[in-house]
Amino acid sequence: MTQAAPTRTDAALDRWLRMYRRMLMIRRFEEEANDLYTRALMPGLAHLYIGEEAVAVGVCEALAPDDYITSTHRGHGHCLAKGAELDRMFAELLGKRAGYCKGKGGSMHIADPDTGNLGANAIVGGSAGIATGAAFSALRLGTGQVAVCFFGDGALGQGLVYEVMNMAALWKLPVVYVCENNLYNEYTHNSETLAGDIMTRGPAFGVPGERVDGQDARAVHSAARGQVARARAGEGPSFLLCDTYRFMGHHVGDVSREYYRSKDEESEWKTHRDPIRLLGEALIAEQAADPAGLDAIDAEVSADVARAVEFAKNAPYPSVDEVDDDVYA
Amino acid sequence: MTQAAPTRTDAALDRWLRMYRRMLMIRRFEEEANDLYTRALMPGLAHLYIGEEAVAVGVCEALAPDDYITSTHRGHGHCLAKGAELDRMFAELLGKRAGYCKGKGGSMHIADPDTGNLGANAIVGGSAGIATGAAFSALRLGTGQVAVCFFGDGALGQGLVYEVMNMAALWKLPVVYVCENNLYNEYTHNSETLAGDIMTRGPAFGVPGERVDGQDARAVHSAARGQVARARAGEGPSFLLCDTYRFMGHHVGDVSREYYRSKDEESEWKTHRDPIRLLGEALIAEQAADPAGLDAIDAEVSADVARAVEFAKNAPYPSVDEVDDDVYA
Amino acid sequence: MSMPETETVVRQLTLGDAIREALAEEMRRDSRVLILGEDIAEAGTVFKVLTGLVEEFGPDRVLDTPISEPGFTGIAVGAAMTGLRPVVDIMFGDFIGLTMDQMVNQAAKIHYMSGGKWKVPMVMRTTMGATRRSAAQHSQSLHAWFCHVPGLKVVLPSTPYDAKGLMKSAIRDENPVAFFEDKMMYKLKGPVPEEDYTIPLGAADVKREGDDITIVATSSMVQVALGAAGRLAERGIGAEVVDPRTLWPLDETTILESVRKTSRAIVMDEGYGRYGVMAEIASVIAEQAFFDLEAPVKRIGAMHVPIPFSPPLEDATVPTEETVCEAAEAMCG
Amino acid sequence: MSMPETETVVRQLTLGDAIREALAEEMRRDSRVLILGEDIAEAGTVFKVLTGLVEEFGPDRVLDTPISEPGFTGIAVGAAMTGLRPVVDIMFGDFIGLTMDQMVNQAAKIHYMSGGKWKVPMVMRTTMGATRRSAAQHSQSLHAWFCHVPGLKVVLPSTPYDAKGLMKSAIRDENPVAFFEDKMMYKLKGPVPEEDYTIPLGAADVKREGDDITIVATSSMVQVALGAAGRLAERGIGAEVVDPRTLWPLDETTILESVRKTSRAIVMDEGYGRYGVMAEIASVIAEQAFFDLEAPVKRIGAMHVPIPFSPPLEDATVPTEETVCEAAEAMCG
Ligand SMILES: Cc1ncc(C[n+]2csc(CCOP(=O)(O)OP(=O)(O)O)c2C)c(N)n1
Ligand SMILES: Cc1ncc(C[n+]2csc(CCOP(=O)(O)OP(=O)(O)O)c2C)c(N)n1
Ligand SMILES: [Mg+2]
Ligand SMILES: [Mg+2]
Repeated sequence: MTQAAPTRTDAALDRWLRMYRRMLMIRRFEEEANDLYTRALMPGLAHLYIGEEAVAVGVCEALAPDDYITSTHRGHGHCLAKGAELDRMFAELLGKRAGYCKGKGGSMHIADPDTGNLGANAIVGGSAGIATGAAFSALRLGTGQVAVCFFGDGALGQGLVYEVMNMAALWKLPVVYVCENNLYNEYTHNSETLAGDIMTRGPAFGVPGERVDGQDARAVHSAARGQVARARAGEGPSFLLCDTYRFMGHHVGDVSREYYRSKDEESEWKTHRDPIRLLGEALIAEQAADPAGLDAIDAEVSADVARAVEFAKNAPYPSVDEVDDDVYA
Repeated sequence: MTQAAPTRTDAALDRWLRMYRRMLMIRRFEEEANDLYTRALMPGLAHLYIGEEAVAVGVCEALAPDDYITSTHRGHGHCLAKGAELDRMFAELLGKRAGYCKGKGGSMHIADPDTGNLGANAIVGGSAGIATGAAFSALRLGTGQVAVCFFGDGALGQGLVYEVMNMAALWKLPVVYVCENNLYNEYTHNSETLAGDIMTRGPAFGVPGERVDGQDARAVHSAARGQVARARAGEGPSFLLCDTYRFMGHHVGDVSREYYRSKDEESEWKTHRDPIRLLGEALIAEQAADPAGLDAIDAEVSADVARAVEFAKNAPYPSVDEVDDDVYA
Repeated sequence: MSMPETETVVRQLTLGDAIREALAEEMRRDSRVLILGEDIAEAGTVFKVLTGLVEEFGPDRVLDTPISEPGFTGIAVGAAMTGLRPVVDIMFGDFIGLTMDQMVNQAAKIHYMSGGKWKVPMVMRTTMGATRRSAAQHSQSLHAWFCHVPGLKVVLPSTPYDAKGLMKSAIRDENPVAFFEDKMMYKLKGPVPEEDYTIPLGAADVKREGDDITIVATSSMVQVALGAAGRLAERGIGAEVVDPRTLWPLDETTILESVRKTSRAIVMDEGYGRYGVMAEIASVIAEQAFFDLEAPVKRIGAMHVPIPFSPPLEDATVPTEETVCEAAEAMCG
Repeated sequence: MSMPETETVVRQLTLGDAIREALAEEMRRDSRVLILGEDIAEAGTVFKVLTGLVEEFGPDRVLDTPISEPGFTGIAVGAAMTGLRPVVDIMFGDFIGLTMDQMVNQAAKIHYMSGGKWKVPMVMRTTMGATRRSAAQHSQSLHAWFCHVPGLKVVLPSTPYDAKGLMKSAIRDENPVAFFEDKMMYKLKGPVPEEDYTIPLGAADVKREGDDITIVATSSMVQVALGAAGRLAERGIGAEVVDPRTLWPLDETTILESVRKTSRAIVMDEGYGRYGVMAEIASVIAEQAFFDLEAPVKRIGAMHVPIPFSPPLEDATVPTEETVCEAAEAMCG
C-alpha cells in the first residue's frame, strides 16, 4: 500500500474497528453458508462475497441507518454491512419462516425496510432503477436520505444502468453507483465484455466517477464518504469503481475454476490482497489494534455466527398455506 | 461557413451535383407527403425529413449499393438517399399494393433488400441491434459490407444503443452510428433529456466519435467517408454526431409548435441553415454550378415526384385476403 | 349499470378528460402522486390527455423523461417503494416490451419476495387499440402479457365514467397496476360526475342486460358489443354485455352469473386472437358454467397477424358489430 | 409415438446432450449457424449444455457476450436478416422480459412489415421450470408471452428425442423461433438416434394412448402426465397423453382427435395458472370439441403466485402426479 495511513482520531479508531468486525462477520457468515451448502443443508445456491468485504463495509460505513441500498445476487455482504442480523439472514438462506422474507426470497432476495435495504436482486443490473427511484423519493420528499446502488462489473453490460444514470444526473438525484469490479461476469473475464475505458462511462452520462482499491476498506470508505456527502448536499449522483476479487467460485457450486481463471491468480489475491488481513495488519502496524484484540473480535463474531446458524437450523419452515399470501399488498 | 471549400475534381463535382439532386428529391418528396396529408389523401401520419437532408445524403453517398442502413420513424430521407424509387415510396405511404412493403408497412417501416435498406423503424433506438447485427454478418461472411445505423438524439435515451456499441467495439464490427441531433425528442428539447457530454458516450464504449455540421452535406460526407473506410478496413465502429434541425413539425400534424420552440429559432435555421440552399450557393460561388443548372435539376426532380405521386394515387390497395400473408416466411 | 341513477344532470366528458380529471384530483388529494413519461409536461402527451397538469402541479410532479422506458419504469418502482405514488406514462402500449423486466421481475414480485415487507404502489398508464393507421409497432393491445403475471393488476376502462373511477382506485391501490387506455376512445364522451368516486378493482359491470346471450367485452370492444347488442335487439335477440373492467382481479362471479342466465357466451378483446385474454375468460366460462352452456363459447378478437398499415387490411383485423351479430345469430339460431 | 420402432439399439442421451448434438450437427452442416450468449463458450453455459462446442467451432461461432440480453438479441435479429442463422442463448427464461421489444417489435414483425421481403431465421434458446430453489426471478416459465405474438414460433420439447429433432427444425426454419428447455429435464435420458432427423414444427405427438381421458401436457409436464397415466391405468382409467411439442404452430387436429375419442380433457403446463398457455388449449378444445365433451376441460398449471424460495412452498406451486390423478378420477367418476 503506497497510500498514507489515514489520520487517527478516536472516532476514526472506533470506525476502523467496527469495519474490521463487520468484515469479519461477513467472512464468517459466508464460510458458514458454504459449509451449509457443502453439507447439503442449504437449498439452492449462494454467491459468496468472500474477498470483497471491504467494498460493502467501506461504503455502508459512510451511510446513515435510514439511507438506502440495493444489492445483487451476491448480496449477503451488502445486507450485513447495512445492519442485517445474522440469525434472520441464515434463516432466509434456509427458507425458514423466521428469515427476512419469511423464506420466500432466499439468498438472492434479502430485503429489509428497517435497515434501508431495498433488496438483493437476481437480475443483473435490475436494481439500478430501484436505487435511482429511492434517491428520487428522498429528494422529492426532502428526507436527506442517500441511495447506494451496488452492482458488479457484469452489470455494466445492461443498458438500463446508463438510462438511469442519465436521469440521475439530469435530476441531480442523491445516488451513488458502486461498481464492484471483481474482473469476472460468472465464468467470463471482463476483458471479453467491456470495451472502452469504463471510468469514462459515468461521466458520459453526467455522473462523475472515482476509482479506488476495493481491498482497502479505509480507502473505499473515504471515497464513499465524499460521494455520499456530495449526494446529500444536493450535488447529484456519482460512480465509484472498486477493484476487487471474489476469492471463491461464482456460486458455492463453482469449485473447478481453472478453465476460466488460474490458481495463481486466485492465490495472489488471497495471499496478498485479503481486505480483512490488510486492515488487520495495518491497524497493528499503526498500533491501532493488537493481534490479541483482533483475535478476540474473531472469537466473538464466530460465536455469533455459530449461534445464528443454530437458530436458523432449528427454525420451522413456513406453513404451506402461506404460499399465496403476500402476492398482493 | 468557415470551412475551406473541398477540393474540386471531376469525380467530386459529379458527387456534389448528385448529392444536390438527391437532397432536392427528398425535399420535394416530403413536401408532397405533407400535401397529401393536408389534403387527407394519406392515411396516418408521417415524420418529415425536411431540413435534415444533408445527413442522409452525405452519409449514403459514402456507401456502396450493397452496404446496409437502418432507419427511423423519420425515414423517408434515408430510404431515398440509399436509392429507393419515388413511386414505390409514395405507394407505400398510401398503403398501396405497389409500395415497398405491399402497403403493410407504411411510412415508418419502409424496407428494401435491393438497396440494402434493413428498414425504417418505429421503435426509437430499436434498429441499433439490427444495424450492428448486419455488420456482424458482413464481418463473419467476409463480404466487406458496412452498416450504417441512423438514429435521432432521442435514441440516446435507449440503453440498447450502448449495449450494442460495446459489442461492436469488442468485436470490431463495421458499423457507423449516425446520430441526427435535431435538438428535439418530439416536443421536448434535449437539454431536458441528455446529461453529460454526448460526444464522450461513444468513446466510453470503445467507439470513437466525430461531430460535424449536419447542414453541410460535403462535411457530413467527408466525415462519413472516413468512418466508412475505417469500418471497411476492419478497424471497427464509429459514432458520427450531426448537428441538424427539422424544419417542420415532429410529424405532419404538429403544426402549432410555439409551446416547445420559437418561431425565431425555426426561421433562423430555415433562412440561414438550409442544407440544400447552402450547397447550392456554395457550388455557385465555387463556380461548380450555375443557377440555371440547379433550377433544371429542380424541374426534373419535381416532375419525377409529381409522376410518382400520380402513380401511387392510381395504384390499387392490396386485396383483403392478403392480410394474413407474410406473417411467416 | 353502476352510474348513479339519482344524478340528474351529469357533465359529459371525454374519456381522455375523465382520466386527466382523475389524475388531477388524486394529485391534489395526495402530494405523493406524480407522473413520469415522455412529452407529458408542456406537450401534455401526444394524445393531449395530460394537458394542463404541469401548469397546475409543476415540473417536479409532471416530469418529462428521456426516451428511456426501462429506466424510468425502474425509477418508478424504486420511488413507489420509498414513499411516492408514481404514475408512469408509456406512450404506446407497444413499448411495454421494453419495460417487461422491470414490471415483471421487479414491480410484480417485490412484495412477495420480501415476504410482504416492501410495497410497490405505482400505476403504469399506457395505450392500446388499432385502426389509427399507425402500423405494426404502434397499434398493439398487449395487456395479456401483464394479466399472466401474478403480482400485477390490470385495468381496461371502456367508458369515461369507469375511467375516472378506476384510475382513482388504481392510484390508491398498494400494488403495481397496469392501466390500458384505448387511444381510439379518448374522444368518446359520456357522463362523469364531478365528485370524487372510485370503482373497486375486481368488479365487472353489466353494461346492458339481456337474456339470450352474454357478450363479455373489454375496452373499446364494449362499444362494439353494445352496438351489436342494439342491432341484435332489433332481430329479437337479447344480448347482455358484461365488461370485466379489470382483467386482474377478474370478477368471475358476475361473468358466470350472466352466462348461467343466458347459456351462451361470446368473448371479445382487441388483443391478438391467440393465447390472449379471451382464452382465459372463455376457459373460466367453459370450466365453471359448462353444464349451463348451450353452445361453445365463441372468441372474437383481433386477427392473429401483425397489424398492417394499409387501411383496408387494418380494418379487416379488428372485430366489427357485424361479425358479432353474425356469431350471435348463429349461436342463438 | 414418433420414435422410429425399427431402431433396435438406440443410444440413450440426456436432453441436454441431445440439444448439444443437434446444435453441433447443424453447425457442421451449415457454416451460417452460430451461437451467442453469456458464458456459453469455455463455460459451455451454466447448465453445461454447450460444453465442447467452442472447442470444435471456435470463438467466432460460439460467442461469449456481455450481460446485454436486449443488445445481443437485437444483433441476432440483424445477423439473421443478412445471411447468418444465429442461435441466441438466454440463460434463464426469466430474462426474456429484457428481450421482448427486440423479439416482438422487431424479430416477429419484420417479415410482415417488409411485405415479405426480409426474413429473420433465428432461434432463441432459453430455459423454464421451477423446483430448483432458485426463487422468483430464476424459475419462471414465460413462454405464453411469445405464444401470443404472431410472427414467432414456440417450441417446448419434452424428451431428448424430440429435443434433437425439434432443435434442427427450429434452426432450419426461416422464422424467429423461441425454444424453451426445462432446466430440470437436462439430465433426463432417452433414446436419440445418431442420424440426422427433424421433427416438423406444428406436429403434436401422442406420448401414450388411452381411451378415457386426454391429458394435453407441455415440456416437463409431459413426464408428470405420463407418471399420472401409469397410476391411472392401475385404477382402470386409460389416459391418453398428447404433447403439442410446438405451441405455435399448434396442432389442433391431433389434440381434437384425441379429445373427441376420450371426451374428457386435462391441460397441463408449468406457466403461471392464469392467462397462460393452458387457457388457449382449453379454449380450442371447448370451442371445437364442445359437443363431444362429457365434462369441462380442467386446467392444471403452476399456482398463480411468484415462485417462492422455501422448498415446501415452492413444491406446493407445481402440479404433481397426484393432483392429476385426483382430477382425472373425479372427471371419469
Ligand atoms: C439479466 C441477467 N442476465 C444474466 C444473469 C445470470 N447471471 C447471474 S450473475 C451473472 C454475472 C454477474 O457478474 P457481475 O455483475 O460482475 O457480478 P459478480 O457475480 O461478479 O459479483 C450472470 C450473468 C442474470 N442474473 N441476470
Ligand atoms: C421506444 C419508443 N419510445 C417512444 C416512442 C415515441 N416517439 C416517436 S419519435 C420520438 C422522438 C424521437 O426523437 P429523436 O430520436 O430525436 O428523433 P427525431 O424525431 O428528432 O428525428 C418518440 C419519443 C417510440 N416510437 N419508441
Ligand atoms: Mg463481476
Ligand atoms: Mg431529435
